Amino acid sequence: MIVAERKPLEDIKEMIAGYKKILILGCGTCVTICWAGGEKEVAVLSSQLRLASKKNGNELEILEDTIERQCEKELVEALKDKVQQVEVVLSMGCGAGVQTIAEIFPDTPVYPALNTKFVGMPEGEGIWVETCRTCGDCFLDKTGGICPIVRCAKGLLNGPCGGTNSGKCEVDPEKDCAWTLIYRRLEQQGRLDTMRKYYPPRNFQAVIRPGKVETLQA
Amino acid sequence: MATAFKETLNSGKFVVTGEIGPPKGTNLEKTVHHIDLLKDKVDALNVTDNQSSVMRFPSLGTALLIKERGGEPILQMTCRDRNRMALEADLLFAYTRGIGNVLCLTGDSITVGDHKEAKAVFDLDSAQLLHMVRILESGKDLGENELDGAVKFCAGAIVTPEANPIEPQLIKFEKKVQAGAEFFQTQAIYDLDNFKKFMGYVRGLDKNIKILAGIVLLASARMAKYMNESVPGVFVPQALIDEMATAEKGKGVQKGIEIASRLIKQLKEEAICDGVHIMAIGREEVVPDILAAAGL
Amino acid sequence: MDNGLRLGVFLCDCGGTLSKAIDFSAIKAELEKISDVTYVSISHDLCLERARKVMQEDIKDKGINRVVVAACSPELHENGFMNIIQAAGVNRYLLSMANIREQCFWAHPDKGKAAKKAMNQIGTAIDRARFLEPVEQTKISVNRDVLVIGGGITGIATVIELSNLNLKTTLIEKKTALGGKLNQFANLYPVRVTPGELLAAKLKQVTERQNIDVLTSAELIDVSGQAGNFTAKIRSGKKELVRNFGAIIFATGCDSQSPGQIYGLEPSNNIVTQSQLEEMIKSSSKVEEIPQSICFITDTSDKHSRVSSFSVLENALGIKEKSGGEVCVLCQSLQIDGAGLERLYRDCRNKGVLFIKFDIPPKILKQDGEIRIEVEDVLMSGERLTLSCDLLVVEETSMPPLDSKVLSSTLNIGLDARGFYQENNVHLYPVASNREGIFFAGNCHADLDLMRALTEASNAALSAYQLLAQEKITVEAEKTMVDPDKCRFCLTCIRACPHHAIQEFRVNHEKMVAQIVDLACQGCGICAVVCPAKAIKSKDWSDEQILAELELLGEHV
Amino acid sequence: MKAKGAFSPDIIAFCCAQSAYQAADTAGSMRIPYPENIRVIRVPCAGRVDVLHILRAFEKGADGVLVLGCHEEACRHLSGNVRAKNRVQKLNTLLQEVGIDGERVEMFTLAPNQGFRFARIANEINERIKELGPSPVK
Repeated sequence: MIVAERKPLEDIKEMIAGYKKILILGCGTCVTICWAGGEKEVAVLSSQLRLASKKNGNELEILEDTIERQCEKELVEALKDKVQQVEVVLSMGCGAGVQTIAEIFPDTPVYPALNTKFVGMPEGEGIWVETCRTCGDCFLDKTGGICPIVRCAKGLLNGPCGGTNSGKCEVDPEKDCAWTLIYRRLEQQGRLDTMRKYYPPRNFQAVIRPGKVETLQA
Repeated sequence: MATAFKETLNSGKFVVTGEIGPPKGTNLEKTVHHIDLLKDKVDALNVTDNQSSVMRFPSLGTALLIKERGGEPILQMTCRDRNRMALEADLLFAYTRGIGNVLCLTGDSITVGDHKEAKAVFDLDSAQLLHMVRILESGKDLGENELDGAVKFCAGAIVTPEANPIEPQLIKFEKKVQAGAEFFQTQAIYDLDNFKKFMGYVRGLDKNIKILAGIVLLASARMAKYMNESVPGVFVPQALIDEMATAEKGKGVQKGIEIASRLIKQLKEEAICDGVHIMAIGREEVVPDILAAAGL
Repeated sequence: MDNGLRLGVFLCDCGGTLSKAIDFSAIKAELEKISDVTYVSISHDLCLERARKVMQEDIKDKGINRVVVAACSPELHENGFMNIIQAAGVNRYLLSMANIREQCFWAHPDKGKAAKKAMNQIGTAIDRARFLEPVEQTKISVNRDVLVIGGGITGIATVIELSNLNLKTTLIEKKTALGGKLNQFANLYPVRVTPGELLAAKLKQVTERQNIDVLTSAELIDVSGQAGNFTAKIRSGKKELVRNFGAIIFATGCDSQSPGQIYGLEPSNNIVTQSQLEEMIKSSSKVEEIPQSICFITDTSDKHSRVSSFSVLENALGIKEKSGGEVCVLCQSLQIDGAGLERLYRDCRNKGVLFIKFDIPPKILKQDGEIRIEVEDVLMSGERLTLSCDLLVVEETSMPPLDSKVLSSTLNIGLDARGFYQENNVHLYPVASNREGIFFAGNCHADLDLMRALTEASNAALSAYQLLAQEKITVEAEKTMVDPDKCRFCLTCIRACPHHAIQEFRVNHEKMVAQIVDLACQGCGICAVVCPAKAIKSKDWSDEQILAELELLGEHV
Repeated sequence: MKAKGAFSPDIIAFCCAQSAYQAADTAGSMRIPYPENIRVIRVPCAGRVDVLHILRAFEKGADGVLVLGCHEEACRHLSGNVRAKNRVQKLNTLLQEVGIDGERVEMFTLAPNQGFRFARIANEINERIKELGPSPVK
């Protein structure tokens, strides 16, 4: 899923400075699951902004809502009445959500309250780690299901650099050296031959940015 | 055209290479001094490429300087700062200026250097860079386009004999050999028993691979301890750390020279490997002393 | 305001004591001005049966559908009031209380301020009452079989108790035979039966009962499901069995660890542990084989253990009685409570067992195979004594059983800092685990002597019985509930629930959501807080109710 | 602003029914006085106290908030008190972003019989908030 993190309040305050009526819009999918932009976080941000405006003596009225997915035009369109009531929308969705709202309501400024970080998975309660770089050319078949593009600090394809430090990465001793993990996994599966093969430079055109996937209509 | 260095490599002589670190800025005085000091005492001089991810005077420029002053440069190229197009272009240029030796490295991580917020490139890795050199030699570039005038290089790579774990490192080593690496300079080695084991493996793989053992000058017991504990892939035996500790105050470098020359001597006398690569890291002045003490 | 609410406010002046500080009739008059307050009454003793009857009738007569009680702490009579309003036909959860006694008049000596605060508290309780929600009760069927793990004396006693209560039980034991530590012990004070006799008597009962099934060489591998309906996977010999139970009782006991070295001396033929000594006593039929002078040393670790203190004294006395030799106990303090322990200590002294108290741990030397102990006797003003003995007996530390770590993580039950099972609350729920329907008995979670372990066996059996007494049990339905429409199935609550009370659930064969198991839920509300979609509501402590209590914040006390 | 002496802060104390709420009762039963401007809200577990509840308390005009739970390792719900502690920590950051002093919120642990401790905590926070003055968002 997409993992995001809320921006510091200072940045958000700066964006909405001068506005008197705003809509804070949460998204019910990825960012809810990663505790960044679900109904709960909408309520927390809303409360913080009310307190901040009270402290600074600003007038600020906040509407709150959370929709199923901010990246769906129809679902965003349904917000028309609400958006018309406010001056700006503060989106607690990922970058896709912010842009969908901006496209549907071109007259209304839309501001991002989150920083969209990566595609990842939960590692522990409240901890998410990046596991996919969305490179568009999946390499995992060759590396025992461990992605070196994400998990090796240098994204190497042909084995470790000289910075393996007792199986840890020289860049961050907390992190495992991806190529040590890959070696162990392939060894466990009796597939070390896969690692001995030479892999040519990556095709960075696997996704022509901005990426687009077209599938035949069903 | 084979480079002078390549001829030395194939001559069966015990090869000695040194290293020049370009300056941070445009004052080349010290660099020129070091080049002049070493150019006739070693078979070739490496030029580091934004070493430790610290931005400096370019390796290509420094290699040219060596060339101008009559030395034999080995151009170090890392994959950190340039994509495949920039690397190719630099190789074309280097070749036209008679720089015929290239050492292909992955490069340190951006985060260890002085431009921590920069984008790390790593479009290629070291094995792919070696391949690229060979492709350029065939008269084509990586986009499979014809070149008007090809190149010819003596290409080398690096290896870490004390990496932990060693197995993935050896797989990478073999890939580099297959990619056409003609020589290898190693990460610093201090334990000759371990190194002999590594050499046994190398000789079993291919008798023609040239290995130049990395010799890093120790300057103090503290440095020896730090290298052992904190530098990945370096093992300094406790006996050597203790030996460094016996040095009188201010005589650490002297002791370091003693150890380095002893290692070199033994490597040469027992024909353990094909040569040495001496990294004095800021103490280039004493390299002649090391060589003299080693009887080279 | 017409919100359909008819609030009844019941004020209690605690036998007139509280009305000395505040004019209750003035409060009443003030409250009667509130539009949804239908009825206000003043009582002197709402805790008494007579007043409660009146209250019940008032609720019925006035058509009250929300009850506010301003009286003593809810910790005292909340449940009683809930029963009254339930009897009056109103859902028992439609009660809101103002604690004007303990947390107002008793705590604040300034009568004026206290009166003002009381008014505020009652107002707050009224605000909260407006957001109360009914919680319905429902009956669910339970499996009435009980699984007892561990065939030591505690486990054996537990199954016998359960059998007496007419519950079918399965007793599983890892070893090939039942009995556990009873097979080791040499003496049991003050009962005049030997451990062997006690065990034989209990085992006879176990075999006679039709409703006890014993599996030896058997281990628990996994448990799924919830209180009332657990499914356990058991490895019995080479087979794997799957059985269903309503409750599980752990009586896995503890392991003991002898100190690898004591005072730098390796255990040997004349330095032994308690259990080695017991082996010796049991196997030596002739008096002569028992060494003539024996020293016990205890309190060398700072963990005062009942088991170890009992065995030191029991064995000291036993040997003294049997051989009449010299028996000496070196200790720092015998500060252990235990039924009969004081008498046992006196018996020891009367029979001539010598006690020497030390502050500084004694020095122990071994010379030519003989043990010499140098100790400063505290009671003799630190006089240095040198003793020698044929046999030194050292204490053992009790350790959690090896499998407790594995079982605790498969079952999601807590361990304490030392690795023993952690009871839910050592004072309030001494045999309950953090999971409903899983109980502990004996030394797997506490340091207990035999008497206490047997008491716990009954206690745990009764706790299981309480849960499974009827085939259908009454639970509060959806007191805490997940709104399936809002649930994103992010698993946050499932991972966070301390009682393992939330499970995956497929709605209408489609969407997966989290679902709270009513029987296992213990109402902490942690799930409601962690839910990022605000999809979970605890009806008895909803956000609305909690926030309503903030309404009167502006009004200074 | 009123003179410091005259300022009587509004303080909310979220009290776990398993421990702190009973400790407040104990304080009353033992007639141990504490400031009457401490208002107790009973919760089933300190783990039930949400960051949002505390933020709302400040919105409603609280000058300080206490979260009182069971001693560590004594939580009936295992992790409730630890969660509460973490949340109070997180809340400090959220409040600081707003410009409210993190000192205005604190978590303490106590046992049901610790009436004196309850009163001491209540007095301590009362004095501290008096020192800090009224909440800047009032």
